Amino acid sequence: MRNTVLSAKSLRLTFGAITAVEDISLQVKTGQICALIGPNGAGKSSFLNCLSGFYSPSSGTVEFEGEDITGLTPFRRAEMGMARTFQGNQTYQSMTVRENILSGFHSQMRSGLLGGLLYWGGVQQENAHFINLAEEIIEFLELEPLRNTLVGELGYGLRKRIDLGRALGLNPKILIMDEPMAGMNTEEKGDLARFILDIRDARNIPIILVEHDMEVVMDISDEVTVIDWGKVISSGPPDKVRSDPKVISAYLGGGVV
Amino acid sequence: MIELVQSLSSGVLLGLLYGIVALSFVVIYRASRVVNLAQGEVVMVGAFLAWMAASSFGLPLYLAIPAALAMSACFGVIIERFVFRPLTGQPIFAVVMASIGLIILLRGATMVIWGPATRPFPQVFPLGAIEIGPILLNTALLIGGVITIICAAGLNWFFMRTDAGLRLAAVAEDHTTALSMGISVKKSAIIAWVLGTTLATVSAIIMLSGSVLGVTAAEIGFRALPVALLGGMESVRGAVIAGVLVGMAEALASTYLDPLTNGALSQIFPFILIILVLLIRPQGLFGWKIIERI
Amino acid sequence: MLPSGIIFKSYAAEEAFLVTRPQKLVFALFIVALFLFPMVGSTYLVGTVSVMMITMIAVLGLQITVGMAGQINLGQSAFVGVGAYVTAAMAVNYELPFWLAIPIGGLTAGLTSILFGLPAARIKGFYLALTTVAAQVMFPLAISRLPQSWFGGSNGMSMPSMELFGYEIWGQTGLYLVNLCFLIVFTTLAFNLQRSRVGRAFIAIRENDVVAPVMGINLVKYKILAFFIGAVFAGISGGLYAYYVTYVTAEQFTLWLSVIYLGMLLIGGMTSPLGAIFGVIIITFLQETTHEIGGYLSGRISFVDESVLFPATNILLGAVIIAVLIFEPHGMVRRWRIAKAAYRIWPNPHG
Amino acid sequence: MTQITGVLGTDPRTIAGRSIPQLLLERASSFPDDTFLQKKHFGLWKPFTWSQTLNMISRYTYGLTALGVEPGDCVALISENIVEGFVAEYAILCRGALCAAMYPDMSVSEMEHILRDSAARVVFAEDQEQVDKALTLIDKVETLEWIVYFDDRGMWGYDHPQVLSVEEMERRGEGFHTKFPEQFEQVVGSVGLRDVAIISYTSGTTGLPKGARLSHEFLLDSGYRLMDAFNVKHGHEYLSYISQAWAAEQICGIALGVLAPMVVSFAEKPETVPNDLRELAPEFLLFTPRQWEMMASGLQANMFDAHPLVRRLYEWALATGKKHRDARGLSSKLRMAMADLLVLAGVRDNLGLKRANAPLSAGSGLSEEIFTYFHAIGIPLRNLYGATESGLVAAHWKGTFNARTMGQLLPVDPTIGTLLVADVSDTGELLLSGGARFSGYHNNPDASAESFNEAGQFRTGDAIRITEDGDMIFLDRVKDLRTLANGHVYPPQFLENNLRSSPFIKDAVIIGDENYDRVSVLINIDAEICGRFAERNGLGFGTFAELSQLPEVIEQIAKTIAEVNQMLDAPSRVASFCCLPKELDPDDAELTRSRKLRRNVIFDRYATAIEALYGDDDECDLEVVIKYQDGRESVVRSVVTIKRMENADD
Repeated sequence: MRNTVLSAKSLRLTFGAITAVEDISLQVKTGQICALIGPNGAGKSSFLNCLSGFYSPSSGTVEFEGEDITGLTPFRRAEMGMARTFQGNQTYQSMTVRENILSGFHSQMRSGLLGGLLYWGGVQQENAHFINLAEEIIEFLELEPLRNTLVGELGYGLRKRIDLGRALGLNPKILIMDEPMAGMNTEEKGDLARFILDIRDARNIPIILVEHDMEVVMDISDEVTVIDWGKVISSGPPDKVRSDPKVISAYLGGGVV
Repeated sequence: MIELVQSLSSGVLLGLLYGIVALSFVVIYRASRVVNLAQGEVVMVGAFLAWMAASSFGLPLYLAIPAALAMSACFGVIIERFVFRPLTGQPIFAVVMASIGLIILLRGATMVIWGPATRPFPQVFPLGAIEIGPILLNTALLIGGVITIICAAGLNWFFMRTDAGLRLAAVAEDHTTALSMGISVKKSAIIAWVLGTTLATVSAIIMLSGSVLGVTAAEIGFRALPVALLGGMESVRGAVIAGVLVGMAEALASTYLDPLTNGALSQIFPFILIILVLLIRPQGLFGWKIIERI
Repeated sequence: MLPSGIIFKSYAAEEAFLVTRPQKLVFALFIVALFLFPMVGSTYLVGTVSVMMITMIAVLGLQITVGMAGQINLGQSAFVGVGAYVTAAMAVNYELPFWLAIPIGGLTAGLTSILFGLPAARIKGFYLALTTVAAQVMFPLAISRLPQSWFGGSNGMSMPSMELFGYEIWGQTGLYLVNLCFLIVFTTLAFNLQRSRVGRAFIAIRENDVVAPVMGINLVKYKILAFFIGAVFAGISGGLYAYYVTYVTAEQFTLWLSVIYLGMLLIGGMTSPLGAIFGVIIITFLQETTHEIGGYLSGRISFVDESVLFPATNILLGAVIIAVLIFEPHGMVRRWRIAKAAYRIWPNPHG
Repeated sequence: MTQITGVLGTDPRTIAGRSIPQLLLERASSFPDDTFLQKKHFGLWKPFTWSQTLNMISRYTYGLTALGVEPGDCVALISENIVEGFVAEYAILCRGALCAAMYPDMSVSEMEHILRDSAARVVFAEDQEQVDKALTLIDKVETLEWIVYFDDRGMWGYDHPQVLSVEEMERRGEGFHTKFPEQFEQVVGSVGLRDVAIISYTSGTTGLPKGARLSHEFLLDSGYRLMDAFNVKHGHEYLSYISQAWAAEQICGIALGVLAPMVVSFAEKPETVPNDLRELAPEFLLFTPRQWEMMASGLQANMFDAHPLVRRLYEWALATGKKHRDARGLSSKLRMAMADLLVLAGVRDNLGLKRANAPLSAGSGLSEEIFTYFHAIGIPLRNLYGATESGLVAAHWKGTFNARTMGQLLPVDPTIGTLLVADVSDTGELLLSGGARFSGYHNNPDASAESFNEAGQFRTGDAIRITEDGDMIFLDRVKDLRTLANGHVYPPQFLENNLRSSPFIKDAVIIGDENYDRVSVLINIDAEICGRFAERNGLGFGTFAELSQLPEVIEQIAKTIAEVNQMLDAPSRVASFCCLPKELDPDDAELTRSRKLRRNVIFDRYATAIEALYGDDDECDLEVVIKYQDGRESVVRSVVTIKRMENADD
């Protein structure tokens, strides 16, 4: 029996008069790729932002490994092992690829201001240790030729990969990916899909995936949840969801196929 | 009680002076997203231009003031064209740094052109005070206050009701959207700067009428910046209301607290007040709340 | 990029600042030359370099707050002032030696800055920069209003001379050497910080403060830390300055000076401690040259005199800052890097 | 000259009867803490000392034993060049088994042939991609029992009983390790020098690849030849990146690696090779001509983007390098020092070749232009001649250097004894004897027998010529030679290629077969270069025909031909030529669309000229039918000069 890693219970989020999320519940179990799909403006991003702590939900709770984390700030959640990647281009442009990934290890490292200033033996060792871990991710994501390149000089697809690498640096217990494939070409999508599957299989990290590309979603996810107008309209294995009439009508109605 | 009312009403008038300088921050910010830290220096240059028109050229006041306003409008165009336009597209940070460069440049230029000596500023508004009951109001500041309110109302109308003003607001919201709507970002920036520098000159005249002019005039900039931030950088109304609030707070502090603290608190009090307010409302009193999207 | 034939077997070796033998040699010679400089330089020149080095420490601090962490600081000179006054108080009132008084001054400046950094919990950007303006405005007021026995009130404070092991450090040369030692230490600290965990967190905040917390970075803590460490540098610089000028008054630490510090950092380049060093050198050079030229002209052209010289320098300075922003927003450091890379791959145009 | 004899090597690091595994053991006990292998991993160069490597090798060896591999069995390997690949091969050799390495980009059917032919029982596959290929064959190739993979990336879902990770293989061998601790050295001790070590598959131009059986002695001897000739020192760095499937890599990496011994380094990934090469700046490296060409053209192209002033400086430095590199005299030396300091040192540094004291080009010939280019930069590029079956035979090593030759015979290991002897047979073929012998083809006794003549000399199949200085010039493959009416055999391709390398000549058509007793050639001049040449010399011409018959142009062509003639013995030299009055054109069916000569068409159309070349007249009237693009035809008539070479009769 798989353990539940993250569960959101009847989340609701309102901005003034606007209700972005009306009632969404979600459970993610170990070793699962759990996809979240829905037409534009269905509330996917708002929901994700509730999960990672940017927005505090108006009601409902988020539990992570059995603990209620609804009120925690994003950095506390990161320390607990919740990692996420972002829509668009959100890497640190003036850092190199390696530094970007290394920055993901922030909460596992211990050295403080004084250590940083003096850079004595212990700090150097700590740094070296984590560079080694960062290099593991670099190898995993096949970024070796670029490790010392500034991220600002790289193309969009590669930046997304670095965003992913940085999230892996958190040594996450769950990984949230917000539209990782938007704006990618077919080849880049294929690469990323392979990495996502490898992350699940080799590192056993459960993944919440918000994605537009239905084909990829259906290919790689274990569970699919469809939301529309801030509510869950269907959920289950890809095959079941695909044939759900509510999903079909939502997608046709929303004008997105 | 009378003391309280007296200090409050002087505070309001001082606050309105802050308000009009803050307004000059706001108009520039609204159209070009530039927080011009050199706004104090712009006020100073405006003051020198007015002085030059009145004293050097010897023009009568009714000609000198329009001449000064015209010159400061040109001055605004020059700044926009040669400093901020080339920086379009750079990060906001660079733009702010440019305004720091402008501080240094304008101070230097003023001292080279007009010299470091202080000089009397022409008496534009009648000297003295108006008595309303037991309360005395500085005439110049009172007239200035009225002008501030008129300007604020005018600007409010301009921004809310006229095409050009709405366009400025659109540019402020989002450059790319503005471009796609076919709004000339360039033109908007010029309008903003012309308005900003002219307002600064008006405020200089109100502030300095019958007083002494020197490079210290620029200090008003960093006194008014907090006011603009408190009001919310985008808000015309906010600038005036925040000005009044800060003015009143400062007056109250100077009347009641300064005797206790040896006179220090009234100058610091506005800052403390503003920081306290910002802690509660980070976007200022009337600023637009930005929801961060990621 | 390095010359060919250099391979690394540990990350520590890779992280080192100096890798190749020529690099180490040139650097060692440079340091030796710096120590020997007072033997050849005129008193005036040694004094100028001394002030430059003191300024460098303050600008290095600013580089951390503004350049690394991206938090605008318009009150650096106030923190320099705090350092100067506290150092003076320690040296005068408690008769502490300089090597204790100056660090205490630095720490006090740092602690003071925390007070102004605290609003970072709620506000950011310009709103936060406002608190540094407040610090700048409050500084002279506080000094003049605090009890005269603490900081001499509005009269300022007179400094004793530096002593080390019972010997007085005297003259420009002695001060120069002390300043140089402090500069070397603090430059090293700044460079170290940049490649450490804390430095990376600062840069992450500068680059993207929406994403940084999701990567486990406590924004408030690190912003305050950035203000703190920047102000410590400022305080140290202030302490050294106090000994250098021998008399401290509140008028020495103006908003104007803060602005000039920022200008220096800007011209040098904000992204590296090297930028702080470049910036101070360039601006001092600029000021000294205009001074020289002005001195030469003042005897010959009627309207050129002292009163014009200083503002004329500022026109130049302001224009240079704006030009740098328009044409090379990353400052001289970037030019330096480009030149270095071009040297490494010479004669190839690209790697 | 028809025969030359090589020399004995003088380097004390001789083979002295030890096979590769035995050398390995010995090196490991002599320098346990020195670096042997080195790979770039996680951004650092990670060294493997001799003792660490030997430990890995022994664990692999026991693993192979546990999988049932017996001495004499074959184990295949398909991998990029990585540490594990090398260790696996050494383990195979230690087990006394034969290693058959394959190119990582081989298709499944090529792989099938090799696995089947070598009867491999185990295949080492680098990663998922190679495992997938091998898995399609595991039921088809009866002998294949195990697939062992190095990289477990993507292998999590595989549960085929015959697929296992290298760690799993090691684990299976652990029992053996504890039970028989001395066994490793015993097994290794029993591997003889003359035992076959590898089966190297040569990519036959026709038919399926043949597996050449190469012994330890064979590989080590060839390695020794390089070491002695190029002074490869103990601890020199070598970047291994040419596939182990190539015999040259077996010699340079596997054999010379333990013999010298060298530090054998592995790039992080195939695409980081240029970068890693630059970081390492190795002393010893072997590229194919194609790779040298790419390096040169890449550099040239890169310099095109440089600032015009920089480019001029660079061109000046190159010219200085060409002219003054070996010149004596103070002014030359000064200029050279200047060019080196300003430009050339930087170029070498960027290529990662600043320490390379033996950069070699192996395989087919590299053009003289590329040689001079690298020499101008200061990189002592050398030609290396050899083949899978003959080992490394000749190279430029005796100080003299002529880019057109393959160099001199290499020195043989004194403990092997017999000197290399190169004979040229009557048919022009190079026959080799001496040194370690080729052990024949795997499963192919006929081909093995064919490769030696009655005298026991190895038939290389290459036509060569030996110069007076004892240098060898490669002419052609023997099967491409042509015979003249008087029975003399000559290399037409060699002539055509060398003539074509002159800028003045676009195409050269060699005439001369059993109908003629001399060699002659039809020259198709390069209109652009010749035109520029004519303009510079103030010569007037209107049409291509006029240009081609200008006496000065003909003189220029004659000079080129004389130079090429120098490389050949008298009867093979070009005796007469003429320049064609019209360009060879695919539209006229004289060339294929890929610009290959259509000899029959050319012989037909220019029969008059060919006749004149063998006649006595100095001119001939030529009529050629030209077809225009719109289909019209017209006859062009012109007088063609027949030029006879003066040196043709000496």
